[in-house]
Amino acid sequence: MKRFQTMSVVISLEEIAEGIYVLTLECPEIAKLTEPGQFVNVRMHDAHSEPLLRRPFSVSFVEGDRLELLFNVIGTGTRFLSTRRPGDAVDLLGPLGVPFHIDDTFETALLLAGGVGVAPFPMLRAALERAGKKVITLLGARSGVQIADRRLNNAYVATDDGSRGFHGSVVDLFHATVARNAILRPKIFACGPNRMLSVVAAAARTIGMDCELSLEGEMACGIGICQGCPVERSREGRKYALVCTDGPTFNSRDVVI
Amino acid sequence: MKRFQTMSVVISLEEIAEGIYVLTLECPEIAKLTEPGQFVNVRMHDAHSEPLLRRPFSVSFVEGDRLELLFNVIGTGTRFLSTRRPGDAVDLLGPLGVPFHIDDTFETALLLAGGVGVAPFPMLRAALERAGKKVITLLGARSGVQIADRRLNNAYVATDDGSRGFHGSVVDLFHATVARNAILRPKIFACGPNRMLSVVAAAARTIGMDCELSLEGEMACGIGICQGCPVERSREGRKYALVCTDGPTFNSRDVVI
Amino acid sequence: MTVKTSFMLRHVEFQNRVFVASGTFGYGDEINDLVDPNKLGGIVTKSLSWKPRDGNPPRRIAETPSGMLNSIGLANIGVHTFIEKKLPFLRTLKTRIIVNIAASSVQEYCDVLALLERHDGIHGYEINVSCPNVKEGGLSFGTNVDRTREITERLRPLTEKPLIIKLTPNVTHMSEFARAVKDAGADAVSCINTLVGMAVDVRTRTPRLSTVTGGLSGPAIKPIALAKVFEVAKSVDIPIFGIGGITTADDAIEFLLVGACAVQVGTTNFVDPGASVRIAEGIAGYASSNGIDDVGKLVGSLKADVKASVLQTWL
Amino acid sequence: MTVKTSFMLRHVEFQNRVFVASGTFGYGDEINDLVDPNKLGGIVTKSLSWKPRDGNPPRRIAETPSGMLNSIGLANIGVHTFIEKKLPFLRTLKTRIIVNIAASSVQEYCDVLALLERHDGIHGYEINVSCPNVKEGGLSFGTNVDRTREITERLRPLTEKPLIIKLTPNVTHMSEFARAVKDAGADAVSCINTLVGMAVDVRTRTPRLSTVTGGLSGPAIKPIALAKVFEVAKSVDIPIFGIGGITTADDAIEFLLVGACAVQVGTTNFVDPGASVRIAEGIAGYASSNGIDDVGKLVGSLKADVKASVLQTWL
Ligand SMILES: Cc1cc2nc3c(=O)[nH]c(=O)nc-3n(C[C@H](O)[C@H](O)[C@H](O)COP(=O)(O)OP(=O)(O)OC[C@H]3O[C@@H](n4cnc5c(N)ncnc54)[C@H](O)[C@@H]3O)c2cc1C
Ligand SMILES: Cc1cc2nc3c(=O)[nH]c(=O)nc-3n(C[C@H](O)[C@H](O)[C@H](O)COP(=O)(O)OP(=O)(O)OC[C@H]3O[C@@H](n4cnc5c(N)ncnc54)[C@H](O)[C@@H]3O)c2cc1C
Ligand SMILES: Cc1cc2nc3c(=O)[nH]c(=O)nc-3n(C[C@H](O)[C@H](O)[C@H](O)COP(=O)(O)O)c2cc1C
Ligand SMILES: Cc1cc2nc3c(=O)[nH]c(=O)nc-3n(C[C@H](O)[C@H](O)[C@H](O)COP(=O)(O)O)c2cc1C
Ligand code: FES
Ligand code: FES
Repeated sequence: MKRFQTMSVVISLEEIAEGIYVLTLECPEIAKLTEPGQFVNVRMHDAHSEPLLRRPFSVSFVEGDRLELLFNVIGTGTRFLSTRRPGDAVDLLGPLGVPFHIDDTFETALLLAGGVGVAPFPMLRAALERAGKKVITLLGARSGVQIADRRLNNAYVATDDGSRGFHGSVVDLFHATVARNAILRPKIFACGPNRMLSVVAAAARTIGMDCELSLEGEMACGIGICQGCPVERSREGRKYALVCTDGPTFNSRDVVI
Repeated sequence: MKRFQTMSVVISLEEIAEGIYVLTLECPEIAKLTEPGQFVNVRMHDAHSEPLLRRPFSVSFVEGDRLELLFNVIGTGTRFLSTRRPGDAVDLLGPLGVPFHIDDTFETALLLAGGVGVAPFPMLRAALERAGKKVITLLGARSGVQIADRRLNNAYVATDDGSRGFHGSVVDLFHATVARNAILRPKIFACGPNRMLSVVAAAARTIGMDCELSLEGEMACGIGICQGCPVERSREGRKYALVCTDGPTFNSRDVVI
Repeated sequence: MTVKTSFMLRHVEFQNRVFVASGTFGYGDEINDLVDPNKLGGIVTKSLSWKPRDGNPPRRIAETPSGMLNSIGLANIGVHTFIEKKLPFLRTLKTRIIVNIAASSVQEYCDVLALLERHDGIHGYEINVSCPNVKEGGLSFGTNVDRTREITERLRPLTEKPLIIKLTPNVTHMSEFARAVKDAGADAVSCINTLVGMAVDVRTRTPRLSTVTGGLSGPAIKPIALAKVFEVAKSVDIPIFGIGGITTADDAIEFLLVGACAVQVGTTNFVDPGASVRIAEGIAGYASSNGIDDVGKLVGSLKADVKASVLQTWL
Repeated sequence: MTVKTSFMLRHVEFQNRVFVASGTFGYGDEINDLVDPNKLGGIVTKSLSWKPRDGNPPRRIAETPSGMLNSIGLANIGVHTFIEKKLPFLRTLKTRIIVNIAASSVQEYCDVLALLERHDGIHGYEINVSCPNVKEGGLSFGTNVDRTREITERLRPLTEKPLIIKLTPNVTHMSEFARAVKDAGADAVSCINTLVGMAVDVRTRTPRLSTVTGGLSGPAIKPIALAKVFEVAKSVDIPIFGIGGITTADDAIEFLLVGACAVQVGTTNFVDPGASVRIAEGIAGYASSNGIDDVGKLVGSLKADVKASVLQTWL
């Protein structure tokens, strides 16, 4: 798979929900090649060494030569991103990782996002719809102001504090949705904190649904050379897979999280 | 002497000569107290540790609650400063150091600046003129485009490449000036690279002029606690003085540079 | 929740567990306008020797990534001037004063300490056997376990006050040194002094420091310091002052969790003079919001299996 | 000016003095789309052991100020798979291939090297006696001068190719180890492997790495690495590969000036895959603009008086 280390140009930065930003970058090489679920590894500075490592971000959406990153500010790196202004250069390495598998024989895609786990879904949903799949989008957040449903019309919303939509977690909402509707040949796509993903994986196993996860995890390189991002495999053979090159998307049956 | 660690606000940033900027900061506490020749120690980041140390900059001019820093971009810290925009906060520690001595009985002040050594002179000249002294300002730079004569009307200019004013160094220009004019009860104030200052000090000694230098030097703290900025003293007693608290201004007779 | 922040070392009570490190706070009277020393657990003075020392020639400082090298060379006013000029001010503070002593012979350590013993206002001693920037004493003592033990043994009978030995990280097994000084009667160890480091100016092809090598401090060394404190804490039962790259309360808490009973803030004082007081407040706040009523309960409370670490087999 | 960048080690010529460090470039076929390995002096492979190793459980990586901790635990495909799957690709490169070997017994080192000797396409060996992230072998070898000597003595007769021993900085006197391996027949030493370090998550009160401690690398350690290379260069007459925090050509030149005959770029490959090639070009450019016709003339050319350094008395 072709990858580039290249300079992108900031087109815009928009706060789309409380503390959640969308950064639009012009980067023809990477925009052209990215598939849903892939990520870019973003350099967080130019001249100095702090913070040292790149940060991985899912490509949230692609439009022509532009790609969008969706992130919330949690530390030095994301704070840096949140101060980029139009015209600034941002060093990207990508596209990286294995895309979501959307060619299987499922008919309905259930998208489950916890928090900024929503990031890859705008692009994924567009691709699924192009492929003629039915898509049900479920978004969870602590509070309604943190729901980032840009480019995700008609998403069902769950909030921990009940301030918007369903009162409870996105997994609770998922159970309620499955219980109330007959869903034809479903496949789950889930992205969010690993705690949430392991609950989703267990639920999928119990009810026998196919399920693909996009994992988070610390990365040093993002390109398979540091061995820093292992996830335990559930199959025989190697004990660990690498999140950055074997994932970040995994079938929930294949990993132990 | 009273000092503050305080947040200033960027009012403006202006490129006044090639690669040379004036940063205007609003900072009432420090602006009110600063005297010519004093400096502020500027923090170069907010959340992270790179670059670690503050950087010292002479206060170039004070107007009401505002102070001006004049600098050229040479490394990470000054590059950081050159990307500040109006409204940004900048952490200052100051005012620091011993001001120039302008109360002596001299009548004519000869200001000699090498490169951005010009920084403290706008404020110094204004104070000298207020005190009724005659001021002759000599500025040197590699090339005419690097002459930073803002707020220094009628300065005499020397350039290494002859592209503006006198063709030669500012010390050559000084000699020429002294040779051609009868200067009444002079005192030299010199600021620039240490190489230049040691030539100026030697010249002053030879022709018997009183001479005050503003020294550069690496600093860690700027406030006298690290002992990191020694300069050799020429008098008996302690072997070293500290540039940050015993200086940065020294009578050229008192130090070995 | 009110949180107990104080702790005892020997017979001395300290109001909290945040100190300022030797050489980074002068003698206490230089920056008390920028930070209130009375809010600190203690001040460790710049190292004192018998006679004043000029220190090394310039250049003494070089910045490095997230760190700095220094080669001050123990420039100090000497113990006599200290007693005359600095101690009277320090006595007016309600914080504790730890005098740090450096020397180029065992006898000099004893002489300085014995002289200080005859004056009020000192609550303990920190013995610097680990300065990497002087040729006599310093590292040649600090990397020699027998000399380190000997210095401790000779000093112990001279004082009833807390005796803290400041160790160098520039050794294979720091815990070996901690054990030796514990056996020789020390009340605590300080970990770590600076690491030997170097920087070069490629333009002039000369070292950036006049002494070629210097001591590395600052955030860059924090991971190393934490591992050293953890090593000592897991092998020797002695109170530890954790030092190295502390800039925030979280950094300080890391040291407490791995086993430091208190911390010292060094290089950060140069960048952010108010930091040490904020760190002391931040630790109390952390304890409070975690329902912990005594900061002491944090000490060594890391949930970690030393058997998982290479230190297990290596020690 | 044309600048000579090549150099010889034993009978092998290397086209320039910039290598990529073990564990930071995979086996060479993972990032050759992002950087052209043919522009490098050499590739040092990820450490290989006899059998494949899974490595340590997650979490293996933690960022620190200007550095990172890793606890990969020598995860590798094993020497057999390497020979079958990776060596054919490496043979197509025109750069030199140094295979790095790690093992948990002296015999395993010998077995791996002996097996590799039966295959073409390898130009030298780097022996990792210094991994801080495995409990057998690694530091327990690398901090023991007799074991380090023994490993070198046993390996030397097995190959005519350059034998490079990669030393750990986690010892008091690294030069002692360099001397021992020189005497035992090594052609060169690599300085430095990572420093033992640690980081704590104060929210969960757990170590950030599954193995509690890990190895510190990146710009943060550069000053320490430079001092270690300087120490070895001043005490032992043996070629040195300088390693530690190199991110720019200037960094690399610092290492050459203090005495490294070549350098290896590590952590930087993760951040900026193209850096190593730019560093090689930058060194040649520096030599050229300083009127130096052979990069080798830079090696050890620092204008410095070791007598000014504490290393003088301390060594
Ligand atoms: C494949 C992949 C794709 C990702 N895509 C996105 C995305 O599209 N949008 C997005 O916002 N984030 C995404 N992330 C997570 C993102 O990389 C981290 O949020 C980012 O690295 C944080 O950087 P920072 O410098 O702001 O925080 P840091 O300063 O690195 O961390 C601040 C604090 O947060 C903790 N922390 C660090 N990373 C995480 C994490 N991943 N989850 C929880 N706590 C953490 C740290 O331990 C630390 O305590 C992705 C991660 C991976 C592996
Ligand atoms: C009391 C005092 C007042 C000062 N006032 C001013 C001022 O008003 N305006 C101004 O522009 N500068 C002034 N300086 C110098 C200024 O502090 C440095 O230029 C600044 O620290 C450089 O920071 P940096 O991060 O950009 O460069 P760094 O990244 O720190 O340095 C880049 C390169 O330049 C070299 N370098 C660093 N400092 C200097 C220096 N002082 N001279 C020459 N080379 C250096 C370094 O060794 C390095 O190779 C003053 C210095 C002192 C001590
Ligand atoms: C400029 C400077 C001077 C120092 N002087 C001394 C000293 O005189 N005595 C001493 O024991 N330690 C001295 N130290 C070491 C510090 O006390 C501390 O151990 C070390 O800097 C690590 O902590 P830090 O990373 O927080 O700075 C000095 C450190 C610096 C940076
Ligand atoms: C993620 C990672 C993995 C490493 N793996 C190995 C290894 O397998 N064998 C080895 O000898 N050194 C290994 N090292 C050490 C590096 O080769 C190098 O010595 C060290 O990182 C210091 O250089 P740097 O600061 O440029 O990274 C590894 C370093 C890192 C960061
Ligand atoms: S992040 Fe380096 S191998 Fe995955
Ligand atoms: S810079 Fe710290 S004493 Fe002068």
